Amino acid sequence: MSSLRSITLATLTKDVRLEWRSKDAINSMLFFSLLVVVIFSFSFDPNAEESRQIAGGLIWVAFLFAAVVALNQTWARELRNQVLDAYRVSPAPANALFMAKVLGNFILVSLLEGLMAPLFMIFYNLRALGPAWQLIPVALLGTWALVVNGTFFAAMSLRTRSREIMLPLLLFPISIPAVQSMVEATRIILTGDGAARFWIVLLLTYDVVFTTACLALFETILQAE
Amino acid sequence: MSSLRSITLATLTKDVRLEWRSKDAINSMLFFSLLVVVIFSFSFDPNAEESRQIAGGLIWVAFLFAAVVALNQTWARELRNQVLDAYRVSPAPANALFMAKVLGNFILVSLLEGLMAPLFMIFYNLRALGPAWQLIPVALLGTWALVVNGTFFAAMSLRTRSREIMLPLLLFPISIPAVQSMVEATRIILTGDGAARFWIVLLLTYDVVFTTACLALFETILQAE
Amino acid sequence: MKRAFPILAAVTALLLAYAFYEAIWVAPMERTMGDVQRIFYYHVPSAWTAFLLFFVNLIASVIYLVRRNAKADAVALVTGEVGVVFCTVVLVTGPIWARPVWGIWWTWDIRLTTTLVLWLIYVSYLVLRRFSESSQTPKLAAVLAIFGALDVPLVYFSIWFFRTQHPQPVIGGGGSIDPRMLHVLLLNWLAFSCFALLVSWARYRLEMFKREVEEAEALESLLVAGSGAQISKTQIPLSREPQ
Amino acid sequence: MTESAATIRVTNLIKQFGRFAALRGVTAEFDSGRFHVILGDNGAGKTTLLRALAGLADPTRGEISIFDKNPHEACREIGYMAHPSLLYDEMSGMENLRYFARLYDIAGDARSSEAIRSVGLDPELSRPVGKYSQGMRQRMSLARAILHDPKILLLDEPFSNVDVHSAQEMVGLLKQMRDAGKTIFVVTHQAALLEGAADEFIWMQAGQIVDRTRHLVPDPAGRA
Amino acid sequence: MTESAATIRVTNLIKQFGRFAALRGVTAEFDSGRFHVILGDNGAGKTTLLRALAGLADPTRGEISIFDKNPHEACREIGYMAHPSLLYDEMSGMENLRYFARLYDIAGDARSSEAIRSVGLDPELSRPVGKYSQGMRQRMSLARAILHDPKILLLDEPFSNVDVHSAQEMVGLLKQMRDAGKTIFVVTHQAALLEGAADEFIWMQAGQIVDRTRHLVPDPAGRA
Ligand code: HEM
Ligand SMILES: Nc1ncnc2c1ncn2[C@@H]1O[C@H](COP(=O)(O)OP(=O)(O)OP(=O)(O)O)[C@@H](O)[C@H]1O
Ligand SMILES: Nc1ncnc2c1ncn2[C@@H]1O[C@H](COP(=O)(O)OP(=O)(O)OP(=O)(O)O)[C@@H](O)[C@H]1O
Ligand SMILES: [Mg+2]
Ligand SMILES: [Mg+2]
Repeated sequence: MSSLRSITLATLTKDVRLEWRSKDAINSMLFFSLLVVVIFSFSFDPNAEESRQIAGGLIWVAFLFAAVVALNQTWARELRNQVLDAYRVSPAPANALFMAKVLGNFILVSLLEGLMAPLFMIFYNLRALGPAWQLIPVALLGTWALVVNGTFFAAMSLRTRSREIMLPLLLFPISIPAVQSMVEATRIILTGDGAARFWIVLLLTYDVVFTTACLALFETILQAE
Repeated sequence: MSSLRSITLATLTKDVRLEWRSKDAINSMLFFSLLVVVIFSFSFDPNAEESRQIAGGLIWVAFLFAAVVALNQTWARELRNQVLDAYRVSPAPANALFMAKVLGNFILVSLLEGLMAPLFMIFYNLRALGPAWQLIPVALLGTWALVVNGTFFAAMSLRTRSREIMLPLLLFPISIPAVQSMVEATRIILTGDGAARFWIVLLLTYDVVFTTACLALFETILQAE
Repeated sequence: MKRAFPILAAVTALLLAYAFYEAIWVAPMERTMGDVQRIFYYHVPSAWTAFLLFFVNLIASVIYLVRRNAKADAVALVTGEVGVVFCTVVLVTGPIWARPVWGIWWTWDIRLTTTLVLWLIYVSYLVLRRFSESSQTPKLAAVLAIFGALDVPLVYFSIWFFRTQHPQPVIGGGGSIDPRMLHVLLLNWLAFSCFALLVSWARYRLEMFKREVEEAEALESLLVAGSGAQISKTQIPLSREPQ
Repeated sequence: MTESAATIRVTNLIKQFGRFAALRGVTAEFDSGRFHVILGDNGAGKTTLLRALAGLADPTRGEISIFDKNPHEACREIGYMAHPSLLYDEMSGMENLRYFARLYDIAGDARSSEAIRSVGLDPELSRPVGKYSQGMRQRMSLARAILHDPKILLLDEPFSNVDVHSAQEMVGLLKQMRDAGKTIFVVTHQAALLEGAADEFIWMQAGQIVDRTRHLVPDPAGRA
Repeated sequence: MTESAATIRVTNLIKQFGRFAALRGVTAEFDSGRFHVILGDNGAGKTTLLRALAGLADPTRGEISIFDKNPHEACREIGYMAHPSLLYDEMSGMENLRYFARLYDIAGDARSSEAIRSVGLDPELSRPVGKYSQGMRQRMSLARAILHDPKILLLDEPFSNVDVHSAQEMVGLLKQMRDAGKTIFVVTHQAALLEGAADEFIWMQAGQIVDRTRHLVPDPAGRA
């Protein structure tokens, strides 16, 4: 167990350091999300009432797509020179690698959200009419949901042709309940009519179910050559 | 000149063939479009009046996403095993490679647009109130704008050290006029108030200017090691 | 065993013909919807059959992951494929029915949406199988099947609140139905299940046969087919480098 | 040389890639503490065999037992070096090894710099591995394989791209390790380098082991 | 052997990577129609020199003239083979060559299949190059380099990973090409293979040419 933790940490540190050196993923994500904000702000006169209705959808669609762009690169580094093989022949537990990748992506996407959310708020004149603090658990749980499955399916699509396009093909159908919950919860919190509790619980269930499933099955995926 | 054309064609054919290796490519793209549309309809209530207002923006976000996924892998294939070096030592003109990549991406993204647009129309009950045929030049010119600059900057980001921060910072401001024109033109055509001519001409100008610039400078980018 | 297949085929053909006759001519006409309602006898059995096949797919996938049994994998592949076909039938007959009675092709209703998502999940399953380059495709596919199965209840809850327009379940849902209709429906379901079994079986045999052929070919393709061994067919000479 | 019990047992190994079988029934036993060299033409299946022994390729059929365990369970005892470097191009050699040491639960940098030094490189070299010359990368890759001091070494063409002088030093290192009780498998096309050092030469052809000889004979019996 | 005029002239070539100079003033002339072998330790700068000759690396300082042109202008006369295969993994060998033939404006498949056959592979092989064994890939890479029948061949370790028999055949092929008037540069660590065939051995050390000898002497003058 302690080895799981220490290896997760070692892998995470390494990834963060390398990402910091190249800044590949964060850049393409940032560029993409900025353009999305701009596109929306051009295409849509921010009239307070309307925007609140659809802002939840806008924000999450933007983040979902940005996350897919980032997730696609998760394993790229491990594939070059087949470093993944070095991991596979080592006694290190598969789940340590998985957790490190998930945490790395989680940090990355959360960072992006932290940067983008204020922009959205400003561009669309958003102010939550419901309990605003609930947006934080929704964002965290929602991001986790996207990232945990995304990392898993990205690993799966390593073994396929046309890898990049495979990830959304696998990820989107499975993510539908999570996306739905995030969007609905955000909408309810922003407009203030109703309670978001049901959605948050659903999101939590989703996270628990799929994190467990991923941890149980990642070893199989990693070892499939 | 004829060698430019024939090599462009050869490279394009090769790329298309590799994309197309499996007959399933088109099916998977269709499926991808369907998924994007379904995800959108989970995020926005398609029956709501507001979402029709921003449909122009939504569509372009979806296309932008598809384009980014495609652009991200444009050069990946040339980098593996350093095949690009084989191109560089050959007498083939640099612009042939560039044009082939641009055309390849253009075809791919246009195809996706062609698949997605009808799906959007159906799911969102869209009907253009302005002259619908104008959507076609807007889509073509807009796609070209995204693709020509995207391909160029993707190539640039292969080499330069400083690309990390440069890439989004350069590409982003440069793309804004194109993005704005696309979105405005689409909105005008869908809602029918006003004429989209100004935006189409702007888009055309943008395309001409940047295509020329890219062709003039690509050789330098390619030969920089 | 050899003879079971043609017998099943004959029985299925008879059942399908008889069920068709019952559905079109014998079953009573529905009062408000009229003859369109007869699509019911194809719509509902297809849905049930698809559910059944997806369920078998899940079981087979789990068995494969535990036992690494190639047959289980073939069963999973086959039920996935045939299940998607039946699910497509539901998604096609539904709108055909909806257009005259509801006036629209599609609405975001819980039953419709779950069916659509189910279809999407299993299509992505087939896409993975088609696109995989690994010799371990079965493993990947089995894992995805389990993820899909876990997702279904969550999808159901996530669209729980959608206003519904679709009829409530016939069995166990408290709805009432004319017993003669029910009889025809069950008959059709039996026919469809036999049909699904028949198709899956044929497909299964084809798949197993394909794999056998591949293995035989693999072991036969000797060095000439394989490598650039032609030039050194005779012998591997030793290194004569002086060191 | 003492005959120790067979520690690696391979039974009827078949590895199929679609329509093509790279291994077609390999059966063999290998004793521990010996230095084996695997020879054969391009495409004979040497790499595939090594990958199967390392637990990287699940055999289509057949069994592998290493110390009576399967390759996965025995992974602590196995050091594997491949054609590709299995190193992160963006990190320096030392950073790479430090990371891999963590995977094997080896604390401290001492072992990492020792491994680097033993292949004749400098642990202080700060250049990222991607900018090493080909031979330097190859040696760093060997350092990675011996990092955790495994009992069994599987080396896939360790001498290719390495200069003659360094190759001889590497052979010396391997000989030392054999004398320290390690079992060594080397796939190579430069067999002459190993003439004095190796205990056994294993000849592969078209996915099968066709002969095993004590010495590097010009035409081993049983070969077509 | 007739002494022809020097066709490749390298003057005070310096190639610097950041703080490190891989080439530190290489000056040399090479005659056409000869078979040169470049030898040296790992990291001596052999690959860097070859890349500079091929026009892939712009020298920091110094000049290269090939047939009195710069390497870019002379690119039709140069065939370059590198450590990485420079081939598309996803296409078969024939498809790869067909594409590269187009780049050199060579019509028809005849030349491509001839090139493949000359390195001992089968043009009909439909497997993608990514699934070739290492040595097969290496040979296909040589086929790519000789495809357009260049006057100058720059080969970076063509024999590594190639089985001995095939390596000897490749040497034979190169000898033929030399006799047909080509100028050949081979970087290798298996110099013994070339003993009879090569006209000149060029010794590099720490970014400089330290000696040029006619024969493979065990310790050429000027080497430490
Ligand atoms: C538009 C697409 C439609 C889809 C995707 C769809 C899907 C389904 C599914 C999956 C079932 C089986 C559900 C279950 O047994 O739990 C079902 C049953 C049924 N459908 Fe539909 N349906 C559609 C349209 C319609 C329409 C327009 C009608 C008629 C008004 C209709 C009437 C029924 C009836 C009566 C049942 C049997 C009730 C039951 O046992 O569940 N459906 N449908
Ligand atoms: N993933 C794969 N898919 C299909 N065929 C493969 C795959 N990997 C290897 N092969 C084929 O299997 C055969 C054996 O390959 P392997 O790499 O084991 O050869 P090798 O003996 O190591 O040759 P070399 O000395 O050239 O490295 C080759 O013909 C190769 O093309
Ligand atoms: N892009 C680069 N950036 C920094 N240093 C580099 C780069 N490319 C090569 N070097 C360094 O230049 C030196 C010479 O490298 P080169 O690849 O030319 O050696 P080589 O003689 O080909 O060696 P080998 O026989 O191992 O292939 C090495 O020390 C290498 O680390
Ligand atoms: Mg090999
Ligand atoms: Mg080199």
